[in-house]
Amino acid sequence: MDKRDPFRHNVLTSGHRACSGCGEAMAARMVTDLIGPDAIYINATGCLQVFTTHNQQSAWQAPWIHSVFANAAAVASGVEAALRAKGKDTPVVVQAGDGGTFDIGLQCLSGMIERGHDVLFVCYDNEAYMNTGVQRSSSTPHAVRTTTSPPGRLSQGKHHLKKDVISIIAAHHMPYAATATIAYFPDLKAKVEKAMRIKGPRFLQILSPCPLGWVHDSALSVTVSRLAVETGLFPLIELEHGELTGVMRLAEQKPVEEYLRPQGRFKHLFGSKAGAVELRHLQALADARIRRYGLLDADTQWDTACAMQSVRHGRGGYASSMPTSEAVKNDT
Amino acid sequence: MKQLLEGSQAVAEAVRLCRPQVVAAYPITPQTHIIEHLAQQVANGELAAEFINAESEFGAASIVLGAVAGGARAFTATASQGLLLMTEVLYNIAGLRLPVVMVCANRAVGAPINIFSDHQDSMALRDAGWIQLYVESNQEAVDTLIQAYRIAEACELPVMVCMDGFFLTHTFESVDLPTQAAVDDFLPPFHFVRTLDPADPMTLGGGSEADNYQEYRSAQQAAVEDAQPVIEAFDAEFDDRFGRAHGGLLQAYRLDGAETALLGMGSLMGAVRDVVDKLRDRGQAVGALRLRCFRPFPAQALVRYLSGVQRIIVLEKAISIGAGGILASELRAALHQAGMMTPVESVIGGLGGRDLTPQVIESVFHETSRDEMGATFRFAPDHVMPDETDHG
Amino acid sequence: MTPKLDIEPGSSTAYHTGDWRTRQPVYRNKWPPCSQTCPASEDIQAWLALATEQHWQAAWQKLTERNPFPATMGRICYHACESACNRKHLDSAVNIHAMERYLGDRAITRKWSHKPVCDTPQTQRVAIVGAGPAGLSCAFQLARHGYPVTIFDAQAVPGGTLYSAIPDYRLPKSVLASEIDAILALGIELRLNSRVGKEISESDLRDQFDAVFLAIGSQRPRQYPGKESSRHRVMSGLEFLHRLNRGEQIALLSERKPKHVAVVGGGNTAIDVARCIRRLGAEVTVICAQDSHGNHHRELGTEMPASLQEVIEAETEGVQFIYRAGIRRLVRSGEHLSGIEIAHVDQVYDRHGDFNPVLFDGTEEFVPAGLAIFAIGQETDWQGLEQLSQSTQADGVWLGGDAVSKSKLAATAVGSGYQAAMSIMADLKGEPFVFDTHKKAQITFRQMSLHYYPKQSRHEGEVSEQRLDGFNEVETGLLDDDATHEARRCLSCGVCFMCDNCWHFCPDAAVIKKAGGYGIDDDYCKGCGICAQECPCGHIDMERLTG
Amino acid sequence: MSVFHEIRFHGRGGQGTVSAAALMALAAFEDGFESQAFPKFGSERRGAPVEAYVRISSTMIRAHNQVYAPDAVVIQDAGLLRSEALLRGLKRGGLIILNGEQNPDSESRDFRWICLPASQIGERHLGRSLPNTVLLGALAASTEWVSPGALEQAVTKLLASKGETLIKANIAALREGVGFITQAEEVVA
Repeated sequence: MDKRDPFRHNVLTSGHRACSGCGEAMAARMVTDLIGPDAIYINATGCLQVFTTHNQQSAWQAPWIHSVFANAAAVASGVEAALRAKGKDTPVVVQAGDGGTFDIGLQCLSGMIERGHDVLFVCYDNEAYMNTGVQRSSSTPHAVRTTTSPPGRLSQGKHHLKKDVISIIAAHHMPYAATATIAYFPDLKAKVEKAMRIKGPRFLQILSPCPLGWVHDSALSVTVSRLAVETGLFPLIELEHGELTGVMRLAEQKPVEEYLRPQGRFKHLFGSKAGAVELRHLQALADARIRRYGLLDADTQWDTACAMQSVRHGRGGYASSMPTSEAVKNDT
Repeated sequence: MKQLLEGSQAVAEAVRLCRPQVVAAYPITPQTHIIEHLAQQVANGELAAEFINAESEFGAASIVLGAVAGGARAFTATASQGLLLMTEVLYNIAGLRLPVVMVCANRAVGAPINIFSDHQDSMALRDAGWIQLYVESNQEAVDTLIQAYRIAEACELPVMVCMDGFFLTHTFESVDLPTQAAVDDFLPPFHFVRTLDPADPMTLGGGSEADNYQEYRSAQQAAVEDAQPVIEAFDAEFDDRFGRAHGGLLQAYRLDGAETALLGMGSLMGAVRDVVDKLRDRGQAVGALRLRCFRPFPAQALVRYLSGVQRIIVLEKAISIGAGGILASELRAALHQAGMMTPVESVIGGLGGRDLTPQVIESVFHETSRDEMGATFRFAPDHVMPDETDHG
Repeated sequence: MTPKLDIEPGSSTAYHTGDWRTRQPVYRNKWPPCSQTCPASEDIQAWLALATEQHWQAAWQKLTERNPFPATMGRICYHACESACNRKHLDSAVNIHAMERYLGDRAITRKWSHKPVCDTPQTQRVAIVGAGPAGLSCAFQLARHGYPVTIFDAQAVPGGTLYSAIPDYRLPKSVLASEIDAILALGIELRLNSRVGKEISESDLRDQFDAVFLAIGSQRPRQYPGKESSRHRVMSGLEFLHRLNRGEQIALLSERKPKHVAVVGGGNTAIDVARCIRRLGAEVTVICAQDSHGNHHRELGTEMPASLQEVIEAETEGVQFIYRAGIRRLVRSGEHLSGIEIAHVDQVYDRHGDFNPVLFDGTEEFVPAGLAIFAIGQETDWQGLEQLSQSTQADGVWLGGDAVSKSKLAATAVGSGYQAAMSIMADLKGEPFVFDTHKKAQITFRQMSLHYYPKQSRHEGEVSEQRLDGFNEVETGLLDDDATHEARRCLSCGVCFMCDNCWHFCPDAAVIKKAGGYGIDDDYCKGCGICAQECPCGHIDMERLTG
Repeated sequence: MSVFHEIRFHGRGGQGTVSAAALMALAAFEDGFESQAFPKFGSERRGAPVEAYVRISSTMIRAHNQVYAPDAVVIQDAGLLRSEALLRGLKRGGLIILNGEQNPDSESRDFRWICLPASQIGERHLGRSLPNTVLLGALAASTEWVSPGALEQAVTKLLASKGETLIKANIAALREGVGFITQAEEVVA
């Protein structure tokens, strides 16, 4: 329990130096609060590490370690092995960005999964190297502007496709791999809780918008990540031992343009012939993902509309006072 | 009890006696036999440790980093390219002040690729913040490994035990393995204050900026410097308990009254002793000084040992490309700082597994210094068949 | 100093990222559109919120703070609240009137009684003229606050227009009677058959009471302005309804029963009349000068005033409508009325905004009718109140209800009675009166995030199959389960319902949850605006920081 | 009395050359000497030429250099004579134990040649043409640097994990190697 807020742990507490509206900070707060302080957190180098630890100040309220960029999964393997050797079952959780997962960290991650370490690896996917100033990563989607995939006379942004890392991970025949976003907290919660009930290597890829790198209003981080799902560009899926076991159905498919418009990283695509081709390409990519995962017709109770629903914890009503207990009793 | 064991096995037995809880490694010649033995010990139930087959040396180093931070005594071993692949993590382990112990089965670094022994790999890591102990024999490897855990855990510093690949790792020779009880008496159970534990949460490896990074480094430098008396004390205590000492920081051989000192590290020093004996028998005033502890660099002790000699020959199996001998350079700096102008001849040899035979060592002694030619070092001559030289 | 290798957990809180902020979130309740449009200013959201948790009696109490006629209003009010409901942009409006009726019916069935607000009896006496919705509403508020109240009414039955002008199929008399009884049970003295100027004089009122509230309604129908001398087979809508409500329905059309009846007017009274006539077995045509719903010229504001729901019900029951039609003359053959000549209306209102239709020549048509009923508005009859009606609040006289309102809605009358009571009490206490303060802020669906609400179909009462067989209620009330679910459809526009979105989504843990709400930790809030963006109900505003 | 012997073993990968050196060193150790055994440094490839070295000494062995002037050379595969300088550095009067029918180099009078069909003998005992223990038996018997008993102990120790049958077979092969020398000596005598 946090001393400022009795209703939560605040494993990642205030005073961290993430940009205003940071999707990764939000995602990490959600995930770590769901897991709680009785776990050991290993962090790869990246924004999350940089903005949470600064000159003798730490925003973490759980045991936390950062080593280097590429090795978070291996450090976690070591921590988990140490706990196993000591007969403890403290959960071990890795947090890494897409660079530390898709690119430089992939080898250690693969090793960790192959060896079956009882570790939850969480990738906060913001689709570029944001920490160093928005350079493209293998997670950067097609046609996105970054500082190393700039549009120009001969280019419409990134030439290559976003790496399908969840399939790579799931191909390890591992117990649980899933995608999630900050926009659907109930879904994210269900996935984190499910992951924490399973033993062995587990993987969560959480789309976490970066207002700086995606060039959108800082208030839109949740909105934009919701649109990524609703357009079909970022399917929310669960894979167990390599098999697709869960899909979040789309209540309705939205055109990709709704997702692309609010983001400056796609701005160059609007208003030119070459850009229009890429817009059609992106739409086709969304359509293909929808077909691949059956996002419109999946046989599931879970769809984007029901996963959004707010739960009433209190009472609305202007100036309404709590009912007196007498009033409640009288109603017989 | 004395046994005839392959060096790798001897070290693996010593590791077992230290009761590590996590062993992680990635195979690379000539380290392979060490981890194969450890894997077998775990498989046989002789060693109660988690044996983690890492996906790379980078991973292996990271795993032991995590293991120690997670509160377990850990071990890894590597060599050459593997050590360099670990580099980033090794600096990190040192910066985090984690008491990791590793063996470097010293091997050359490519290109061209070469699996044979020299010291270029571990010397490249000399600035990483690790204590580096270079051993001469398999017995010393065994004893030093046990001491290494004691040193690492007392100083909160990582220790690299450097043993020459093949020359030691693949050589069967007699080794006296201590008993488990004796090692348990010498080495207390693992306890590390900065263990990741929800009961006492702490943040390790956080970011720093210009306003305190230098202070971290300064503290680290002081800690490594301060390890010198600790290394000496534990070697002395080891001697008390086990009847064997290895010189602490450095080991002199027939240096009394010597005019010339041959300085070097590792397994080549056995042959150097043989050469010293031979030359002494012929009336040459020569002695040897073996540097066991390269990091921390025992400048004062070196100056003290070498204050009486007129000529110093540094034989080393590594080169700092573009500069020359590394050990020689550091020694010159130490002497200069002490106001001594003793000439230091820097001889680089034994690279890529080339055997520094007694004949070569002797010829180095007989060669004249080339200082007047302006060179700061020279390469040792190639080995010549004994038939063609002195046969007596 | 040697820096530490292990950093203190949570030590980042020493750094106050709140300094980065240029905008700040503010939790601010908005007055929702339902309440905004409710003529009685009911806090609809509040009582629906209580109903979501099945605190039925508390919900009823909350409702009756403003309107002591939930069972009545739930039936007859044209629920402007529902037209304004933001939920219609998601699926369909919350069935507020059915909820209101449900609570009212529940109160009647369980015989709930109104609780006084103040136990200390007041000594200043208040007289109220007119036992209609305005007078009873005012009396209710005053009595709750401990004032002795006496109501004078010329009629033999209380209820005013509610009693006399609402057909039974919309409001059973027993329902109205129960609610009036519950109001009177607060200790109100009711003097029936007491017309001011006859049974009691104006001066007596002034002498015996500290304050007088005139809520005499608009009982006198506006007459057809035509020049015809004969009134045969022509009557006003109010007269028709009064006679019907007095039990004259059989006699009304029995003598040479006309097959066709024309009802002139576009208001709710016209619809009531038309629907009653259907129940009496005749064909009926409503002639309306305005446009039909959804087909009007917005800029001119020419939509017919009658409630859409009522029009739909009427159409369902077979009522015919002719829009944009004005009356040229009544067509008679002798005394006998054969029909009405109508013509196209070009302009409904004149430039002063008064009803003054311009008819185009050459567009005349004939509508057959054996009876013409004019429901074209009503006026107040100030007879016997000549002096008081000229008085002001400074003289201790208040005016309210239909007599002074343009809309002539029962709910407006209720609201007017409430305002009068509040004003009277303030005046008697010598305090300044402040008109409803919480109507300032408003919220539209654009300020909300409707995707956070699940789509749910609206719950309705059941509609009788044999609706034209008599004057029984057309619609039944909601079932208990449906009522709960319908209450939960309320979006709680602009008012926090503690969904936790702001709390979950804050990247900086700057939203602090407390018992009963949230707060912003100014030390850490960076002002990103996500909380406001993702607040389902638009409760959070972002404000630019100045200075 | 000061003792110092250096031996070089030649063979091919898979013939047990390094094991032979280790067995020899272990036997010497069992006999109370200091000893060393190590391969010529290189990666192990089946079929490729392999070298291993042994030092036996009455005092501590400090040097870790390779052996350049052996007192004896053991050749596990006569075919290697064609391509390798197997006798390089062999001391004058040094011993050559050759797995083969006869001395292929009648010119080399400086050395003492012992040739025996070790592969066939090994095959008989081990079911596989492994000459190493046979040759070790011959080396021990012809030099007396180590005792046959110590060699048997070494075999028992080093092959402990491989099972009783293999140990017995190897000891039998070793004994036949010893017997090959002693019988020959008896004949000579």
